[in-house]
Amino acid sequence: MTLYHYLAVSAALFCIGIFGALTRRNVIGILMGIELMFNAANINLAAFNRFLHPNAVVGQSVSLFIITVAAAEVVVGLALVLAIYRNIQTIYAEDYNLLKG
Amino acid sequence: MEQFAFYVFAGVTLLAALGVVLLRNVLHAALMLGLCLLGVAGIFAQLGADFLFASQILIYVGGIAVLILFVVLLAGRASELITRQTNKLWPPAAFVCGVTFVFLLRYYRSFNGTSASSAPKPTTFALGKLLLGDLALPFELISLILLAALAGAIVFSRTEHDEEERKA
Amino acid sequence: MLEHVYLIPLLPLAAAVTLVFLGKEGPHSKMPFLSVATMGWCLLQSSAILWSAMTGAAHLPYAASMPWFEFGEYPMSLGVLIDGPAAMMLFVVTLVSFLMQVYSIAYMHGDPRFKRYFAYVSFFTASMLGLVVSSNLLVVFSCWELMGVSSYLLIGFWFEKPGPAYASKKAFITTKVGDLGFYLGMLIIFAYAGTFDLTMLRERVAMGAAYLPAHAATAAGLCLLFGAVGKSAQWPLFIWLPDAMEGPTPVSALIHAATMVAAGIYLVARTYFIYQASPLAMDAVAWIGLVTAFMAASMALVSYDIKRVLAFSTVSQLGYMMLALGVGGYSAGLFHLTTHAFFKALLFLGAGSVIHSVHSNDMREMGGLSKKMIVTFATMTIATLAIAGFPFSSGYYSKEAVLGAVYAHSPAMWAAALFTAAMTTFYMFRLIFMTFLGEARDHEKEHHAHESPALMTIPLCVLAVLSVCSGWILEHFGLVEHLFGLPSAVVHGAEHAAKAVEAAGAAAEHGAAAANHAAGHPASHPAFLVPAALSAFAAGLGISWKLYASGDFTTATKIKQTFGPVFTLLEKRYYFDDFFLFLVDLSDRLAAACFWVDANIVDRIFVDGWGLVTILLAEIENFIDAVFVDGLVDASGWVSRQAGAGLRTLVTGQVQEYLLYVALAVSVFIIQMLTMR
Amino acid sequence: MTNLLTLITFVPLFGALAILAVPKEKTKAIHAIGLIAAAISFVLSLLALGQFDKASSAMQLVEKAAWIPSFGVNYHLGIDGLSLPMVLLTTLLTLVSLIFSMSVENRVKEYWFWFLVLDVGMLGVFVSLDFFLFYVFWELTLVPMYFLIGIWGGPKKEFAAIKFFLYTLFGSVFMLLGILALYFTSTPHTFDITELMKLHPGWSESFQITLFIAFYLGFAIKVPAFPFHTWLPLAHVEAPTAVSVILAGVLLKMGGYGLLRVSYSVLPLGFKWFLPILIVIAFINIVYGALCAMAQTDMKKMVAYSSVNHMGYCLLGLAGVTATGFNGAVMQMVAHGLVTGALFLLVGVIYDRAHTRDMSAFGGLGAKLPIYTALMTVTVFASLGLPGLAGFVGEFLCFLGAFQRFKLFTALSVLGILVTAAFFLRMIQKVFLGPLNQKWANLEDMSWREIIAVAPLTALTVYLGVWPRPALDLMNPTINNMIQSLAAVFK
Repeated sequence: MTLYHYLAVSAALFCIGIFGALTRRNVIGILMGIELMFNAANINLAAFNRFLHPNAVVGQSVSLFIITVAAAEVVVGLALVLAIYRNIQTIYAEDYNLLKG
Repeated sequence: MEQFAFYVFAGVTLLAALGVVLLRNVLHAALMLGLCLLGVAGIFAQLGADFLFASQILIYVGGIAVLILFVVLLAGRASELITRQTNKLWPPAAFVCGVTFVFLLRYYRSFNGTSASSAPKPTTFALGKLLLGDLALPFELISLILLAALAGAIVFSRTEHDEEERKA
Repeated sequence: MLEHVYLIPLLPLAAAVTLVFLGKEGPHSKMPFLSVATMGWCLLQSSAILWSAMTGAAHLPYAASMPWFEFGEYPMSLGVLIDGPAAMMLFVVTLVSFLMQVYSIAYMHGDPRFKRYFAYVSFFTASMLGLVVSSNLLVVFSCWELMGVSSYLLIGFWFEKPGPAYASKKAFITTKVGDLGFYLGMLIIFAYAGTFDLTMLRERVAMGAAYLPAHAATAAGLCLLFGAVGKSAQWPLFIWLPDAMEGPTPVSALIHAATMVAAGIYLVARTYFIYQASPLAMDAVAWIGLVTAFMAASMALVSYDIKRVLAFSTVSQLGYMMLALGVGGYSAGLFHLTTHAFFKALLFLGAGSVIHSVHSNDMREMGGLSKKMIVTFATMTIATLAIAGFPFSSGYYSKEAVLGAVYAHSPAMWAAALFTAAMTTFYMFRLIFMTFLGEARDHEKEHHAHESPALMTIPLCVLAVLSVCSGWILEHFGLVEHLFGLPSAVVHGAEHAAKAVEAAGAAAEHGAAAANHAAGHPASHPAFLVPAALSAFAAGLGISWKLYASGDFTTATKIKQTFGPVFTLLEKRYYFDDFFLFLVDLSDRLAAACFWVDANIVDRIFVDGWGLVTILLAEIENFIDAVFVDGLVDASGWVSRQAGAGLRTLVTGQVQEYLLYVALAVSVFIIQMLTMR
Repeated sequence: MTNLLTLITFVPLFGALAILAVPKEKTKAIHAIGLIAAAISFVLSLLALGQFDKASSAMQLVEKAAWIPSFGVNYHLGIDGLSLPMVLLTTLLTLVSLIFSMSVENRVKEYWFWFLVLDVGMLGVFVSLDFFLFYVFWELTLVPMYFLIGIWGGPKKEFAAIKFFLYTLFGSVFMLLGILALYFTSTPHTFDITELMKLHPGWSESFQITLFIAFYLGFAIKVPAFPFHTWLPLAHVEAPTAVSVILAGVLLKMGGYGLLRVSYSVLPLGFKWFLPILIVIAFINIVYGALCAMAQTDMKKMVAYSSVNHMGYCLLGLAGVTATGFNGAVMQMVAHGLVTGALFLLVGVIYDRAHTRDMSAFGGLGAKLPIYTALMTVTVFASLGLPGLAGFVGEFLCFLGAFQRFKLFTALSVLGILVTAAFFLRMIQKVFLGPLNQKWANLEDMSWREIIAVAPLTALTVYLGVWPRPALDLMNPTINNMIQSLAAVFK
């Protein structure tokens, strides 16, 4: 197994994530797409760490930070979703259009 | 064996991810997300990142995915199952994703043939030293961010009704 | 004793400060006794100093100093310099101040600001004493100014009345005009001689052109004289003194008769060496003195206000002293200064007693008071005799000395001075006659009249004794030359200068004859001088008796009608007041003009003008704008509005669309990179 | 303590930040914080006085650290006999005016915040030895001043604030150009004032004259020298009392300090070229300023114009270029700070009570307000140059120093003293003497707070007037050194 394989998986995962974030109508779906992109990045970091600098763990530590930030992001994001949902009774992103020009 | 495991994990991950973005039922999508995250955890294990593997399962699968499930259950409605869950942006989005994927693959091609020079070692000890040594400050800061997120989430999710109750 | 001479000015100062901050204010405050006691102690000390100076026990001049401050390379020192005149002045000032304070306890009793009055008086005395003892011209100037302030405070003591409020300001400003002269004189002296220390200055002046060239000496002398003119109320700055009579009468006695106004004379005497170096300045002193003496005496002839008569008389007598100094009669001038202090203080305190009793200043409302106020009458008559130069009174000796010195300088001046003396006799006896003799003209006031309490009459008696015998004592024991002898005549050359101070002591010890010579004092007067003076006295007394003693003023009124314009001129004080009022008005107009210029020209044109120019430029630019630039602007506005309308459709409020735009843009770059490979 | 100057300068800043953290209703806490910060700064400056070697003319308590190394900008602080009196004056006046400002009720928090920031700027100007730093602090004083006048001022406050701001900014722009020119002329490029002082022999006269004019514009507007003085009466009249105190007491001194520190020491040839003009300007300032003051009926405006007159004495002392004159100029700056500061406070006291400053509206207050009258009289006499009070020493030394170089104009300037006496005494007569105007029968005498604010200034005025040695000894070595090191130029 070479680095290329892992990177290919990560790239696929990332693109799927983008697609999800761009196309899901449901806000929670968008959040999930973003989570996928985070994971793709994590795979990248861990893979580079493993193959290019096998004796260091810096890449993995950055992955850890990303996981933590992602956790925080999800918590706040979901709280926001709930708050908005309580106000306008919908979780479809296209209905959130107060900024329409 | 190793190759087999890799393909399994990779396959699970990617299929589950497709499920996440394509399934109509958000509840199913959320479950798929959990599966996908598990797959990623497997890939971590393949990469010899034992601590990352553990955190992935604990935080992502155990925490985030479950959290998303809860919210889906809280905010979801039965009627939504029949409505379309993908908006009309999908053709350009698909185009963008394709372009990006092609580009990334071509870019990564130079790493084709780079293989691990040694067997993986346990990393937990080294990570611990790093996080409490050189990276102590970011580590502390990230915990602050978590705290802030926690507080923020509480503030956001509290209703005015709650406040009135508290005052009374 | 001499070592502690610095305490003499400092203790009254301390008393003044204590009185200001401690104790309860009120008409029956006990605090003033502190001030009186302090002054008593100072009087004892100065008497001791004077006694030792007279007997020769103390080696004069005595000098001591301590460093004060430094600027650049120049040190300034606080110091004392006691010579004969200083010792005498110390005695005179402390004595008059002490007596006046005793007198004031009775006079001012019941005033709501009783304590503050004594604080001011103590402060004044402290600054006057400081001026007397100081060896440093800068300190002299400081005390000089502080005296001006205390005089300001005391003249305006009853400041609720508009009169004193105005008079105090007038006095301060007028003397301040003179002070500018002093100020400039100090600048000149320092620029050339580089020191303010009187002893050192004397040496440097003696060295002549190396330090103080002749023109600088003249300039410095004239400037200092101008200062003295202001303080001693000489022509043309005498206008403030008559108005200063608005203050309490004891204050007039102390400040405007015996001490502060004498400071100008004392200053000229202290810096006499500068005048000796400049004949021109010396002549100026003499002429100022003569003109003042004559003018003031003539104004006194027609005044009906008892205090104003005395004020004009003071001015006139000060002119006499100036004249004496100017003609080289150094010792004569100081002699007259001393005797004058006694009898003029007595006159003022007596006048105060009269005013206290009848509550009026106008002599036309008095008359016949001799029966009711016998002590006052007696003592004031003694003082009048003294000022008029009645034989063997103190004024006789000092006036003779002055006239003798003037005659030696110029007989013409002597004649004018003699005429002034006759006028003096006339108006002084006019005062006595109108006040005390004849019939009471205002019976109600006369009815209330009474002799003043002992606290007021005892000082009168003490001063009367001194008015009678001080002249004889000083003259008979050769003390005039011993105390007031010049240290040395004009000394040329540095080697002489160093010895100048010692020469003073030596000259004094050698007795009157040697000192006479040294002072440039004529050894003997022509024989007719004394009879001439006596006949002047007799003439003045005679005319006065004829016109005023009877209490019937018809002749006087007739004379007044005959010489109407002259009387008007005198009553208007030669229109000097009006002239100065005109100056004040002029400066007000100048100030208003300056402010107008400031507000309307400097501010408008120089400052707001910038704004105007900017606006003008803006107008021009506006024109260009409207024609050329505006078209472009309008065009761009149209374009952006159209673009906005188009772009508006892009802003859908759909987050995912925005995200897609980003992603598409990224893809464009990616495609470009892929195709470039 | 090696960072004493930094502490002195920045303690008020900490105070200001602390005030920001206090809720705006808690005025007592705000007062306490502000007063404590100002008091600490004052005590520290006294400590600096204690550590200061009076016999030396060198820069002392120097702090130097690289700030922007790529431009050669240093954080360079230090004091000598010239700046220490100014620092002491600033800390004292700030403390005093803050005590007085406790009566401000409108937007207390902002007021105290801006006041402390202003303090930082002023102190910084006097202690910095690096032009960059100097300029930063110099400009830092403008902003708080703008707000203090513009928010808490009188009826025409906005106009006054903008005029003050634009006018002084106009001047400092030229100063900035001058600073940059100095920077680019020096090799290696430096902003260090002490370094630049050594470089003038290498510069041509025309260069120095050009730069002198640029700097002069900046300083003359601050001083203010004729014809750049017209912002002053307006700003003074509109500013709240305590701000007027600072404006007159400290801000004007920045101009005089700049002339001595920069124009004289760095550009001696330019200074020499300018002397004949300077003496005329000084004369105009003195006589014209006094005459303008005489035309006023508003007490505050009169005091403002008297500042023009008094700063004219400073210019006179500078024009003499003698140790005497320089001593006089610095002494006059200190004395003017104390005396005019007290005068503004006292005018503020009566304005707080009567809500008018028109002299002719009063009359006979002398018996009604004895303490106020006493303090006012002493201060007025100090201002008109009565010996025994601080004003005289500075003024006299200025005249003495200038007379050695310029006889005619110095002699003419003496007239200013007379006019000063005239208008001040007229004010006393109108306000305090004469019969009591019954309209003010219920006026109260000064409160303890006001007495505490004014009394230290009066006490110092008397002390320095009788015994000027402490102040003069402080500055004399520095000034002697300044004069001697450039004696050849001014021969």
